[in-house]
Amino acid sequence: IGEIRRYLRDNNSIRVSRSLRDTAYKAMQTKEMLTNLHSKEPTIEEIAETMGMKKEDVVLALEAIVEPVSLFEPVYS
Amino acid sequence: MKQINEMKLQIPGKSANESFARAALSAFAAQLDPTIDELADIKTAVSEAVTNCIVHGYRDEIGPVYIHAKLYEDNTLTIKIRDKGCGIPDIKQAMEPLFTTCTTGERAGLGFAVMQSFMDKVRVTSKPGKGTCVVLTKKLLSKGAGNA
Amino acid sequence: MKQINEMKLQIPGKSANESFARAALSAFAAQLDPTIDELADIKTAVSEAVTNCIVHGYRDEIGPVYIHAKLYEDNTLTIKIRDKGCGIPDIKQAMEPLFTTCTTGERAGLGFAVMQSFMDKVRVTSKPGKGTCVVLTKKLLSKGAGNA
Ligand SMILES: Nc1ncnc2c1ncn2[C@@H]1O[C@H](COP(=O)(O)OP(=O)(O)O)[C@@H](O)[C@H]1O
Ligand SMILES: Nc1ncnc2c1ncn2[C@@H]1O[C@H](COP(=O)(O)OP(=O)(O)O)[C@@H](O)[C@H]1O
Ligand SMILES: [Mg+2]
Ligand SMILES: [Mg+2]
Repeated sequence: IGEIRRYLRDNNSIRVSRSLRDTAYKAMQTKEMLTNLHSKEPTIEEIAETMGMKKEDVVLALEAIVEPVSLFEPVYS
Repeated sequence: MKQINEMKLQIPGKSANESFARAALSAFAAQLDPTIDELADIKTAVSEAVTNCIVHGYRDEIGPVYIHAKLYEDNTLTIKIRDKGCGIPDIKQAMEPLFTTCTTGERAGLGFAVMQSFMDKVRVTSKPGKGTCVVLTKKLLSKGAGNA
Repeated sequence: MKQINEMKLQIPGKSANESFARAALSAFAAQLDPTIDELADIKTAVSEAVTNCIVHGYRDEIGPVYIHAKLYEDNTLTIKIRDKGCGIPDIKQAMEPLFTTCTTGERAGLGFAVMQSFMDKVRVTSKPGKGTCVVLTKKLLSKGAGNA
Protein backbone atom coordinates (compact mmCIF):
# COMPACT_ATOMS: atom_id res chain seq x y z
CA ILE A 1 0.00 0.00 0.00
CA GLY A 2 2.88 2.31 0.79
CA GLU A 3 4.21 1.56 -2.66
CA ILE A 4 0.90 2.45 -4.31
CA ARG A 5 0.48 5.60 -2.30
CA ARG A 6 3.97 6.64 -3.17
CA TYR A 7 3.27 5.92 -6.78
CA LEU A 8 0.13 8.03 -6.70
CA ARG A 9 1.86 10.89 -4.99
CA ASP A 10 4.80 10.78 -7.35
CA ASN A 11 2.40 10.58 -10.20
CA ASN A 12 1.05 14.02 -9.38
CA SER A 13 4.42 15.58 -9.70
CA ILE A 14 5.32 13.93 -12.98
CA ARG A 15 6.50 16.53 -15.38
CA VAL A 16 4.28 17.29 -18.29
CA SER A 17 7.09 16.61 -20.75
CA ARG A 18 7.20 12.96 -19.75
CA SER A 19 3.46 12.50 -19.76
CA LEU A 20 3.21 14.13 -23.20
CA ARG A 21 5.79 11.74 -24.58
CA ASP A 22 3.92 8.76 -23.18
CA THR A 23 0.66 10.02 -24.65
CA ALA A 24 2.27 10.68 -28.02
CA TYR A 25 3.71 7.18 -28.30
CA LYS A 26 0.39 5.69 -27.30
CA ALA A 27 -1.30 7.85 -29.93
CA MET A 28 1.05 6.59 -32.64
CA GLN A 29 0.37 2.98 -31.59
CA THR A 30 -3.35 3.64 -31.62
CA LYS A 31 -3.05 5.17 -35.08
CA GLU A 32 -1.28 2.03 -36.37
CA MET A 33 -3.85 -0.19 -34.76
CA LEU A 34 -6.82 1.70 -36.25
CA THR A 35 -5.16 1.97 -39.64
CA ASN A 36 -4.68 -1.78 -39.78
CA LEU A 37 -8.20 -2.40 -38.58
CA HIS A 38 -9.91 -0.16 -41.14
CA SER A 39 -7.25 0.02 -43.88
CA LYS A 40 -7.58 3.78 -43.65
CA GLU A 41 -5.91 6.46 -41.64
CA PRO A 42 -7.96 7.45 -38.57
CA THR A 43 -8.67 11.07 -37.69
CA ILE A 44 -7.36 12.65 -34.53
CA GLU A 45 -10.83 12.43 -32.99
CA GLU A 46 -11.01 8.68 -33.59
CA ILE A 47 -7.59 8.20 -32.06
CA ALA A 48 -8.47 10.33 -29.02
CA GLU A 49 -11.75 8.51 -28.54
CA THR A 50 -10.05 5.12 -28.66
CA MET A 51 -7.55 6.31 -26.08
CA GLY A 52 -10.27 7.82 -23.90
CA MET A 53 -8.64 11.22 -24.10
CA LYS A 54 -9.46 14.70 -25.29
CA LYS A 55 -8.54 15.56 -28.85
CA GLU A 56 -6.62 18.66 -27.73
CA ASP A 57 -4.48 16.68 -25.32
CA VAL A 58 -3.53 14.17 -27.99
CA VAL A 59 -2.67 16.94 -30.43
CA LEU A 60 -0.45 18.71 -27.92
CA ALA A 61 1.27 15.48 -27.04
CA LEU A 62 2.11 14.87 -30.69
CA GLU A 63 3.98 18.16 -30.70
CA ALA A 64 6.22 16.78 -27.98
CA ILE A 65 7.74 14.12 -30.21
CA VAL A 66 8.22 16.19 -33.33
CA GLU A 67 11.68 15.67 -34.67
CA PRO A 68 13.43 18.90 -35.50
CA VAL A 69 12.29 19.60 -39.01
CA SER A 70 14.83 18.49 -41.55
CA LEU A 71 14.96 20.77 -44.52
CA PHE A 72 15.93 17.91 -46.79
CA GLU A 73 13.73 14.99 -45.88
CA PRO A 74 10.23 16.26 -46.52
CA VAL A 75 10.73 16.90 -50.21
CA TYR A 76 12.77 13.93 -51.25
CA SER A 77 11.58 11.11 -49.03
CA MET B 1 -17.23 30.51 -48.35
CA LYS B 2 -18.49 30.81 -44.81
CA GLN B 3 -15.88 31.22 -42.11
CA ILE B 4 -16.56 29.12 -39.04
CA ASN B 5 -13.74 30.14 -36.75
CA GLU B 6 -10.55 32.13 -36.58
CA MET B 7 -7.69 33.01 -34.26
CA LYS B 8 -5.03 35.66 -34.14
CA LEU B 9 -1.74 35.02 -32.45
CA GLN B 10 1.22 37.29 -31.83
CA ILE B 11 4.55 36.01 -30.56
CA PRO B 12 8.10 37.33 -30.34
CA GLY B 13 10.18 35.86 -33.14
CA LYS B 14 12.47 33.66 -31.11
CA SER B 15 13.17 30.07 -31.94
CA ALA B 16 11.41 28.70 -28.84
CA ASN B 17 8.19 30.02 -30.34
CA GLU B 18 8.51 28.00 -33.49
CA SER B 19 7.36 24.94 -31.61
CA PHE B 20 4.73 26.91 -29.71
CA ALA B 21 3.30 28.29 -32.96
CA ARG B 22 3.18 24.78 -34.37
CA ALA B 23 1.37 23.48 -31.30
CA ALA B 24 -1.13 26.35 -31.29
CA LEU B 25 -1.87 25.87 -34.97
CA SER B 26 -2.36 22.15 -34.60
CA ALA B 27 -4.72 22.71 -31.70
CA PHE B 28 -6.65 25.11 -33.93
CA ALA B 29 -6.62 22.79 -36.95
CA ALA B 30 -7.76 19.92 -34.74
CA GLN B 31 -11.26 21.40 -34.91
CA LEU B 32 -11.49 20.05 -38.46
CA ASP B 33 -10.64 16.58 -37.17
CA PRO B 34 -7.64 15.94 -39.43
CA THR B 35 -5.47 12.84 -39.57
CA ILE B 36 -2.05 12.84 -37.92
CA ASP B 37 -0.47 13.06 -41.38
CA GLU B 38 -2.49 16.12 -42.32
CA LEU B 39 -1.56 17.72 -39.01
CA ALA B 40 2.09 16.94 -39.63
CA ASP B 41 1.91 18.62 -43.07
CA ILE B 42 0.41 21.75 -41.55
CA LYS B 43 2.93 21.83 -38.73
CA THR B 44 5.87 21.44 -41.09
CA ALA B 45 4.66 24.25 -43.34
CA VAL B 46 4.01 26.53 -40.36
CA SER B 47 7.47 25.77 -39.00
CA GLU B 48 9.11 26.78 -42.26
CA ALA B 49 7.16 30.02 -42.49
CA VAL B 50 7.74 31.01 -38.86
CA THR B 51 11.42 30.09 -39.08
CA ASN B 52 11.74 32.32 -42.13
CA CYS B 53 10.29 35.28 -40.20
CA ILE B 54 12.76 34.67 -37.39
CA VAL B 55 15.96 33.93 -39.28
CA HIS B 56 15.48 35.97 -42.45
CA GLY B 57 12.89 38.61 -41.63
CA TYR B 58 14.42 39.75 -38.36
CA ARG B 59 17.90 38.24 -38.65
CA ASP B 60 19.73 39.45 -35.51
CA GLU B 61 16.85 41.23 -33.81
CA ILE B 62 13.71 39.80 -32.28
CA GLY B 63 10.50 41.18 -33.75
CA PRO B 64 6.83 40.20 -33.61
CA VAL B 65 5.42 37.36 -35.69
CA TYR B 66 1.69 37.59 -36.46
CA ILE B 67 -0.37 34.54 -37.24
CA HIS B 68 -3.97 34.67 -38.39
CA ALA B 69 -5.69 31.37 -39.01
CA LYS B 70 -9.18 30.83 -40.38
CA LEU B 71 -11.38 27.79 -40.76
CA TYR B 72 -14.06 27.60 -43.43
CA GLU B 73 -17.18 25.52 -43.71
CA ASP B 74 -15.76 23.43 -46.56
CA ASN B 75 -12.88 22.19 -44.36
CA THR B 76 -10.41 24.73 -45.75
CA LEU B 77 -7.80 26.14 -43.40
CA THR B 78 -5.88 29.31 -44.19
CA ILE B 79 -2.90 30.47 -42.14
CA LYS B 80 -1.40 33.90 -42.62
CA ILE B 81 2.09 34.33 -41.16
CA ARG B 82 3.50 37.82 -41.18
CA ASP B 83 6.59 39.68 -40.01
CA LYS B 84 7.68 43.30 -40.04
CA GLY B 85 11.23 42.42 -40.98
CA CYS B 86 13.51 43.19 -43.90
CA GLY B 87 11.21 41.94 -46.65
CA ILE B 88 12.05 40.02 -49.84
CA PRO B 89 13.29 42.01 -52.86
CA ASP B 90 12.54 39.28 -55.46
CA ILE B 91 9.79 36.89 -54.39
CA LYS B 92 9.92 34.73 -57.52
CA GLN B 93 13.60 34.08 -57.02
CA ALA B 94 13.18 33.50 -53.26
CA MET B 95 10.63 30.79 -53.93
CA GLU B 96 12.86 28.85 -56.31
CA PRO B 97 13.97 25.58 -54.77
CA LEU B 98 17.52 25.75 -53.43
CA PHE B 99 17.61 29.55 -53.50
CA THR B 100 18.84 30.88 -50.18
CA THR B 101 20.48 34.07 -48.96
CA CYS B 102 21.93 32.15 -46.06
CA THR B 103 25.69 31.97 -46.43
CA THR B 104 26.54 29.70 -43.52
CA GLY B 105 25.31 26.58 -45.27
CA GLU B 106 22.78 25.99 -42.49
CA ARG B 107 19.71 26.50 -44.70
CA ALA B 108 18.95 24.48 -47.78
CA GLY B 109 16.73 26.98 -49.59
CA LEU B 110 13.85 24.51 -49.53
CA GLY B 111 11.48 26.24 -47.10
CA PHE B 112 9.09 27.54 -49.74
CA ALA B 113 9.30 24.27 -51.68
CA VAL B 114 8.32 22.41 -48.52
CA MET B 115 5.38 24.76 -47.89
CA GLN B 116 4.24 24.31 -51.48
CA SER B 117 4.41 20.56 -51.39
CA PHE B 118 2.62 20.23 -48.05
CA MET B 119 -0.11 22.82 -48.57
CA ASP B 120 -2.52 23.39 -51.45
CA LYS B 121 -1.59 27.01 -51.96
CA VAL B 122 1.21 29.34 -50.85
CA ARG B 123 0.88 33.06 -51.50
CA VAL B 124 3.73 35.40 -50.64
CA THR B 125 3.66 39.17 -50.53
CA SER B 126 6.49 41.34 -49.32
CA LYS B 127 7.81 44.87 -49.21
CA PRO B 128 11.51 45.43 -48.70
CA GLY B 129 11.99 47.26 -45.41
CA LYS B 130 8.36 46.64 -44.41
CA GLY B 131 7.98 42.90 -43.99
CA THR B 132 6.71 39.67 -45.47
CA CYS B 133 3.39 37.87 -45.45
CA VAL B 134 2.84 34.21 -46.33
CA VAL B 135 -0.65 32.76 -46.69
CA LEU B 136 -0.87 28.98 -46.55
CA THR B 137 -4.09 27.25 -47.63
CA LYS B 138 -5.04 23.63 -47.22
CA LYS B 139 -8.29 21.80 -47.65
CA LEU B 140 -8.54 18.87 -45.30
CA LEU B 141 -9.94 15.72 -46.80
CA SER B 142 -9.97 13.40 -43.84
CA LYS B 143 -13.17 11.54 -43.34
CA GLY B 144 -11.63 9.14 -40.87
CA ALA B 145 -11.39 5.40 -40.74
CA GLY B 146 -14.58 4.66 -38.86
CA ASN B 147 -16.93 6.65 -41.07
CA ALA B 148 -15.48 5.70 -44.44
CA MET C 1 11.43 40.24 -12.93
CA LYS C 2 12.74 39.40 -16.36
CA GLN C 3 10.19 38.26 -18.90
CA ILE C 4 11.35 35.33 -21.00
CA ASN C 5 8.44 34.88 -23.36
CA GLU C 6 4.93 36.04 -24.11
CA MET C 7 2.04 35.46 -26.47
CA LYS C 8 -1.07 37.33 -27.46
CA LEU C 9 -4.10 35.48 -28.68
CA GLN C 10 -7.43 36.77 -29.97
CA ILE C 11 -10.40 34.50 -30.56
CA PRO C 12 -14.13 34.94 -31.09
CA GLY C 13 -15.99 34.22 -27.87
CA LYS C 14 -17.75 31.06 -28.88
CA SER C 15 -17.77 27.94 -26.79
CA ALA C 16 -15.67 25.92 -29.26
CA ASN C 17 -12.83 28.27 -28.45
CA GLU C 18 -12.88 27.52 -24.77
CA SER C 19 -11.09 24.25 -25.40
CA PHE C 20 -8.83 25.86 -27.98
CA ALA C 21 -7.82 28.59 -25.53
CA ARG C 22 -7.09 25.91 -22.94
CA ALA C 23 -4.93 24.00 -25.42
CA ALA C 24 -3.04 27.10 -26.55
CA LEU C 25 -2.31 28.09 -22.97
CA SER C 26 -1.14 24.58 -22.11
CA ALA C 27 1.21 24.63 -25.06
CA PHE C 28 2.54 27.97 -23.84
CA ALA C 29 2.86 26.89 -20.20
CA ALA C 30 4.45 23.61 -21.27
CA GLN C 31 7.63 25.59 -21.99
CA LEU C 32 8.20 25.69 -18.23
CA ASP C 33 7.68 21.92 -18.07
CA PRO C 34 5.20 22.10 -15.19
CA THR C 35 3.87 19.08 -13.34
CA ILE C 36 0.67 17.48 -14.58
CA ASP C 37 -1.19 18.93 -11.60
CA GLU C 38 0.07 22.43 -12.21
CA LEU C 39 -0.95 22.29 -15.84
CA ALA C 40 -4.39 20.98 -14.91
CA ASP C 41 -4.80 23.90 -12.47
CA ILE C 42 -3.90 26.41 -15.16
CA LYS C 43 -6.23 24.85 -17.70
CA THR C 44 -9.13 24.85 -15.26
CA ALA C 45 -8.61 28.49 -14.28
CA VAL C 46 -8.30 29.57 -17.91
CA SER C 47 -11.48 27.70 -18.78
CA GLU C 48 -13.41 29.48 -16.06
CA ALA C 49 -12.17 32.91 -17.12
CA VAL C 50 -12.80 32.36 -20.83
CA THR C 51 -16.22 30.89 -20.15
CA ASN C 52 -17.09 33.97 -18.12
CA CYS C 53 -16.21 36.23 -21.05
CA ILE C 54 -18.40 34.17 -23.35
CA VAL C 55 -21.45 33.56 -21.19
CA HIS C 56 -21.50 36.67 -19.00
CA GLY C 57 -19.46 39.30 -20.85
CA TYR C 58 -21.08 38.81 -24.24
CA ARG C 59 -24.18 36.86 -23.28
CA ASP C 60 -26.12 36.45 -26.57
CA GLU C 61 -23.60 38.02 -28.93
CA ILE C 62 -20.18 36.81 -29.96
CA GLY C 63 -17.35 39.22 -29.23
CA PRO C 64 -13.57 38.99 -29.14
CA VAL C 65 -11.69 37.44 -26.23
CA TYR C 66 -8.10 38.65 -25.75
CA ILE C 67 -5.51 36.54 -23.98
CA HIS C 68 -2.06 37.78 -23.11
CA ALA C 69 0.26 35.33 -21.37
CA LYS C 70 3.74 35.99 -20.07
CA LEU C 71 6.47 33.78 -18.69
CA TYR C 72 9.05 35.14 -16.26
CA GLU C 73 12.51 33.96 -15.38
CA ASP C 74 11.45 32.87 -11.90
CA ASN C 75 8.92 30.39 -13.35
CA THR C 76 5.97 32.73 -12.86
CA LEU C 77 3.21 32.64 -15.44
CA THR C 78 0.67 35.44 -15.82
CA ILE C 79 -2.40 35.17 -18.01
CA LYS C 80 -4.55 38.17 -18.79
CA ILE C 81 -8.02 37.35 -20.15
CA ARG C 82 -10.09 40.25 -21.36
CA ASP C 83 -13.45 40.90 -23.01
CA LYS C 84 -15.22 43.99 -24.27
CA GLY C 85 -18.56 42.85 -22.93
CA CYS C 86 -21.06 44.16 -20.41
CA GLY C 87 -18.66 44.49 -17.47
CA ILE C 88 -19.22 43.77 -13.79
CA PRO C 89 -20.94 46.43 -11.65
CA ASP C 90 -19.75 45.07 -8.28
CA ILE C 91 -16.54 43.05 -8.49
CA LYS C 92 -16.34 42.21 -4.80
CA GLN C 93 -19.83 40.72 -4.87
CA ALA C 94 -19.16 38.89 -8.16
CA MET C 95 -16.12 37.18 -6.64
CA GLU C 96 -18.01 35.87 -3.62
CA PRO C 97 -18.38 32.10 -3.77
CA LEU C 98 -21.85 31.04 -4.94
CA PHE C 99 -22.71 34.49 -6.28
CA THR C 100 -24.04 34.25 -9.80
CA THR C 101 -26.24 36.36 -12.04
CA CYS C 102 -27.18 33.25 -13.97
CA THR C 103 -30.85 32.49 -13.40
CA THR C 104 -31.14 29.18 -15.22
CA GLY C 105 -29.38 27.24 -12.49
CA GLU C 106 -26.68 26.18 -14.95
CA ARG C 107 -23.86 28.06 -13.22
CA ALA C 108 -22.79 27.51 -9.64
CA GLY C 109 -21.20 30.88 -8.98
CA LEU C 110 -17.89 29.18 -8.26
CA GLY C 111 -15.82 30.33 -11.23
CA PHE C 112 -13.85 32.99 -9.38
CA ALA C 113 -13.47 30.72 -6.35
CA VAL C 114 -11.98 28.03 -8.60
CA MET C 115 -9.59 30.51 -10.19
CA GLN C 116 -8.52 31.70 -6.75
CA SER C 117 -7.91 28.25 -5.39
CA PHE C 118 -5.99 27.02 -8.46
CA MET C 119 -3.86 30.09 -9.08
CA ASP C 120 -1.70 32.16 -6.72
CA LYS C 121 -3.35 35.44 -7.57
CA VAL C 122 -6.51 36.59 -9.35
CA ARG C 123 -6.94 40.25 -10.15
CA VAL C 124 -10.18 41.51 -11.67
CA THR C 125 -10.84 44.90 -13.18
CA SER C 126 -14.03 45.87 -14.98
CA LYS C 127 -16.01 48.79 -16.33
CA PRO C 128 -19.75 48.36 -16.86
CA GLY C 129 -20.45 48.69 -20.56
CA LYS C 130 -16.74 48.48 -21.43
CA GLY C 131 -15.59 45.01 -20.45
CA THR C 132 -13.75 42.88 -17.94
CA CYS C 133 -10.16 41.89 -17.42
CA VAL C 134 -8.92 39.01 -15.28
CA VAL C 135 -5.23 38.50 -14.54
CA LEU C 136 -4.24 35.07 -13.30
CA THR C 137 -0.79 34.53 -11.79
CA LYS C 138 0.88 31.30 -10.83
CA LYS C 139 4.41 30.49 -9.85
CA LEU C 140 5.35 27.01 -10.96
CA LEU C 141 7.50 24.69 -8.89
CA SER C 142 10.86 24.84 -10.47
CA LYS C 143 12.22 21.65 -11.93
CA GLY C 144 13.36 19.19 -9.37
CA ALA C 145 11.87 21.14 -6.46
CA GLY C 146 8.88 19.04 -5.50
CA ASN C 147 10.14 16.05 -7.36
CA ALA C 148 12.82 14.41 -5.27
N1 LIG D 1 10.09 36.23 -43.91
C1 LIG D 1 11.12 36.49 -44.71
N2 LIG D 1 11.76 37.68 -44.67
C2 LIG D 1 12.82 37.96 -45.47
N3 LIG D 1 13.30 37.08 -46.38
C3 LIG D 1 12.73 35.87 -46.49
C4 LIG D 1 11.62 35.51 -45.67
N4 LIG D 1 11.26 34.25 -46.00
C5 LIG D 1 12.08 33.85 -46.98
N5 LIG D 1 12.98 34.82 -47.28
C6 LIG D 1 14.04 34.74 -48.31
O1 LIG D 1 13.74 33.67 -49.18
C7 LIG D 1 14.84 32.74 -49.21
C8 LIG D 1 14.33 31.34 -49.43
O2 LIG D 1 13.57 30.91 -48.31
P1 LIG D 1 13.41 29.36 -48.03
O3 LIG D 1 12.88 28.70 -49.27
O4 LIG D 1 12.66 29.15 -46.78
O5 LIG D 1 14.93 28.85 -47.87
P2 LIG D 1 15.94 29.08 -46.65
O6 LIG D 1 15.15 29.55 -45.46
O7 LIG D 1 16.53 27.72 -46.45
O8 LIG D 1 16.93 30.10 -47.10
C9 LIG D 1 15.59 32.97 -47.92
O9 LIG D 1 16.94 32.58 -48.00
C10 LIG D 1 15.42 34.48 -47.72
O10 LIG D 1 16.35 35.19 -48.51
N1 LIG E 1 -16.33 38.48 -17.99
C1 LIG E 1 -17.44 38.82 -17.28
N2 LIG E 1 -18.28 39.77 -17.75
C2 LIG E 1 -19.39 40.10 -17.05
N3 LIG E 1 -19.74 39.55 -15.87
C3 LIG E 1 -18.94 38.61 -15.35
C4 LIG E 1 -17.76 38.19 -16.03
N4 LIG E 1 -17.15 37.24 -15.27
C5 LIG E 1 -17.93 37.08 -14.18
N5 LIG E 1 -19.01 37.89 -14.20
C6 LIG E 1 -20.06 38.01 -13.16
O1 LIG E 1 -19.57 37.41 -11.98
C7 LIG E 1 -20.46 36.37 -11.55
C8 LIG E 1 -19.70 35.27 -10.86
O2 LIG E 1 -18.84 34.61 -11.77
P1 LIG E 1 -18.38 33.12 -11.44
O3 LIG E 1 -17.75 33.10 -10.09
O4 LIG E 1 -17.54 32.62 -12.58
O5 LIG E 1 -19.73 32.31 -11.35
P2 LIG E 1 -20.73 31.87 -12.54
O6 LIG E 1 -20.02 32.00 -13.85
O7 LIG E 1 -21.05 30.44 -12.21
O8 LIG E 1 -21.92 32.77 -12.46
C9 LIG E 1 -21.20 35.95 -12.81
O9 LIG E 1 -22.45 35.35 -12.53
C10 LIG E 1 -21.32 37.28 -13.55
O10 LIG E 1 -22.40 38.04 -13.05
MG1 LIG F 1 13.44 28.83 -44.76
MG1 LIG G 1 -18.14 31.42 -14.31
